[in-house]
Amino acid sequence: MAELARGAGNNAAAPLEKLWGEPEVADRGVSEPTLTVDVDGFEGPLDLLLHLARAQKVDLSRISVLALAEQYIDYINRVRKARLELAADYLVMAAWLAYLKSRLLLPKPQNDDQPSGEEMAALLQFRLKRLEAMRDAVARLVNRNRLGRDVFPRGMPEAVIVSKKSAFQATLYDLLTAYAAQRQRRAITNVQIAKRHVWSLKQAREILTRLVGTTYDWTPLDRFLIAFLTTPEERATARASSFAASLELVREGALEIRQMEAFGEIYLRSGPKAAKFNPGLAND
Amino acid sequence: MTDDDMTSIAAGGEGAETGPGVDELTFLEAKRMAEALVFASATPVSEKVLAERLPQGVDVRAVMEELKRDYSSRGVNLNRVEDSWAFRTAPDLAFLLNRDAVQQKKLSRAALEVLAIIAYHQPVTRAEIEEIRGVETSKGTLDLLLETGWVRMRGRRRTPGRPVTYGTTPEFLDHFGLEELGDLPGLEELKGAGLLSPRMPTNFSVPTPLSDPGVLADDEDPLTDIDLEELGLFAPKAEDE
Amino acid sequence: MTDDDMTSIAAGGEGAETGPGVDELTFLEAKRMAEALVFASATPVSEKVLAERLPQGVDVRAVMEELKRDYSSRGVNLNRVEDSWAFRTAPDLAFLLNRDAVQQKKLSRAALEVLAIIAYHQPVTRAEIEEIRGVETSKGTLDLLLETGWVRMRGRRRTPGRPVTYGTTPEFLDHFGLEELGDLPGLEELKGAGLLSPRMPTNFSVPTPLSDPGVLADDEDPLTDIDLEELGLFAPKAEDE
Repeated sequence: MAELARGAGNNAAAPLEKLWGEPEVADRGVSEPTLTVDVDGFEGPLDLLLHLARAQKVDLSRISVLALAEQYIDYINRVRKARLELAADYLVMAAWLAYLKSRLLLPKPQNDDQPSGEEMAALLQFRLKRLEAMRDAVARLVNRNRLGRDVFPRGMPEAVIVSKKSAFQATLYDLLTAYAAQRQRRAITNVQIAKRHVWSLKQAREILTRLVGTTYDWTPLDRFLIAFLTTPEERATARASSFAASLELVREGALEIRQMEAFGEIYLRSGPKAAKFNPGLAND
Repeated sequence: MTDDDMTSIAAGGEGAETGPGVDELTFLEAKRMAEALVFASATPVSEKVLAERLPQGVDVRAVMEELKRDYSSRGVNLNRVEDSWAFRTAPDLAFLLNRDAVQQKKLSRAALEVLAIIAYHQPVTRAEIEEIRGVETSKGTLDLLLETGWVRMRGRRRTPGRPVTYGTTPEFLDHFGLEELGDLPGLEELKGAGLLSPRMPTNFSVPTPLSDPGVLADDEDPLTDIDLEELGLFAPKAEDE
Repeated sequence: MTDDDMTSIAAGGEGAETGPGVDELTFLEAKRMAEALVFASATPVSEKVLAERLPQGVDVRAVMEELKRDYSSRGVNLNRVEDSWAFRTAPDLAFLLNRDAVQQKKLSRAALEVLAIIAYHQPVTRAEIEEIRGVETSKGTLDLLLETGWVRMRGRRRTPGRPVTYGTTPEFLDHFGLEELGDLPGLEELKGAGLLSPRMPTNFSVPTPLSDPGVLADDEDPLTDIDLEELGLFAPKAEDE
């Protein structure tokens, strides 16, 4: 009987996988495409990659990164063709994968200090595995015997047993919410939200830091970023302003830049102070 | 089972773990007192608080461990949460009780993921959480987790910028039935696999560089012309819309 | 007492009162179920409700009487009032709870606000608190905060009127789990945690809390005994009484 009961208790596990968003999310604002696209169902590009990787039905360490990159880029291109707005994170990942693809396919030139395609692929696999591990952890956590769902406290407590010294009750969260709410109330917060038209490459690079960390070496990434981030007519301005932004970052020490020859590819890599984007990981 | 039950209680009565100099009667009385104190409270009671109230010289942990054994096969169990103790209904009786359970606010998938990352990677900064998920944490997620009381700000990382670090609370352990953080499911495996480190471990299974990356390895399946439709990423438009 | 205790529990275990046709295992399981149901219920549980939940054919009264005996010598007893059942602390241990019946007081919203402002902005005077909050702070609020032991008078500001300055105590850090005041989150972190809107005016700032709250600021004078007397913290010598 006890066994039977245990089985029943665990049925409450929430289904974690849902490819389709809520109906009201799925059909918002799509003019007349022949396909309904659900990007909202994904928690960012890594999540999307994880779904694509699962479809290969092999262990994550055995997936074909090349095939995965191609699928992802294909997907993004189809979404773009359908004239749907995509969050910049997805586009930046597409740019990085396009670069990865080129590194995997083209022979490595001599004296090349850019990361090898294999290194980049390994990094991607690591990140996918790490995220998948947390997904599994969620599933295991929510299926535990949880207080208030599977196990219960005394319904009729007789006293609050506390240590003598704190007759007053307040948490740090109480304190901070009170402070933030009060200060915010007093400050005038009638600020208009600025509509973002073009994602600058500086912003893109910040997203990239979040997506692949700060470990990337000399990369001609902007070529790839430009392709995904802007429409053809905006490219010239985007390139110009991004170059200006790059110089600014070089001045700050967040970026290093090099060009081997006139009109040649512009290479970028993180500078000595780039860690400020991601302080926690710098030297822990 | 009947006899075991009672024997274990009776055996407990022998007071095998009585601290030195404390007689059996004191130990038994301490058990009754601890039982009353913990039973009276809906939230876990710390050993420190118990020590203040139990007779001098009693080994609180020993008292509690014995009480825990007494209750192990009953309908109500005594659970430890770090160094605190609480009575909870036995998990196998969930079916009996959860029809009365108040429907709790469900956390979104994203919030649960952030919660798991905080639990397994703590102390962890917001930037690190975002790096692991590869996406910005949407506004309100951390706020909501702080509000549940399962997550707290722990302190600051001693690195440039001194970012605030997040961790879990005893309420988190209590809610998920964990005695301590080390009991998080799969923790050791994940650690061993290097999946809890902020950076890719140097020994992480870097795939052997393929001479020709266009050629499939032995253990790779060819990608059939997988349709994105099949993956459920594109759905054919419904006719009647 | 010890031996009697165990014997009586053991005797209960024999299941002498099992209803006809119900085997011992079912009876024991019914006991566990009843125990959990009564434990988790917010009100005494009637035998009618118990009968609905326990296995068919079990003699509810017999189950409850036996549970009552099991608990009779423990720190918690099972009591019947008419035909409803509830757990209560053993009467001889009531003193334990009376001692603990400290009603935990929740701080009001206003008190929390003032406390937070003192923590972030210390040393801060009452007038400055009011300026930040935009409303007058009642003396009662400050008195209450002093009573918590989390706030103290630090000294007097060297400005006209010599207003008293307020600050936090080591108990404040201890209670809120902070190692130092610098662990309080700053502007970016409050935004990151979703507590502040990401679009605050550009001139909005959150002060960096004092690194050493024990040291007086340059414009602070220490409190003298006369000050303390004036502030009503020392009772003046009673001469006219």
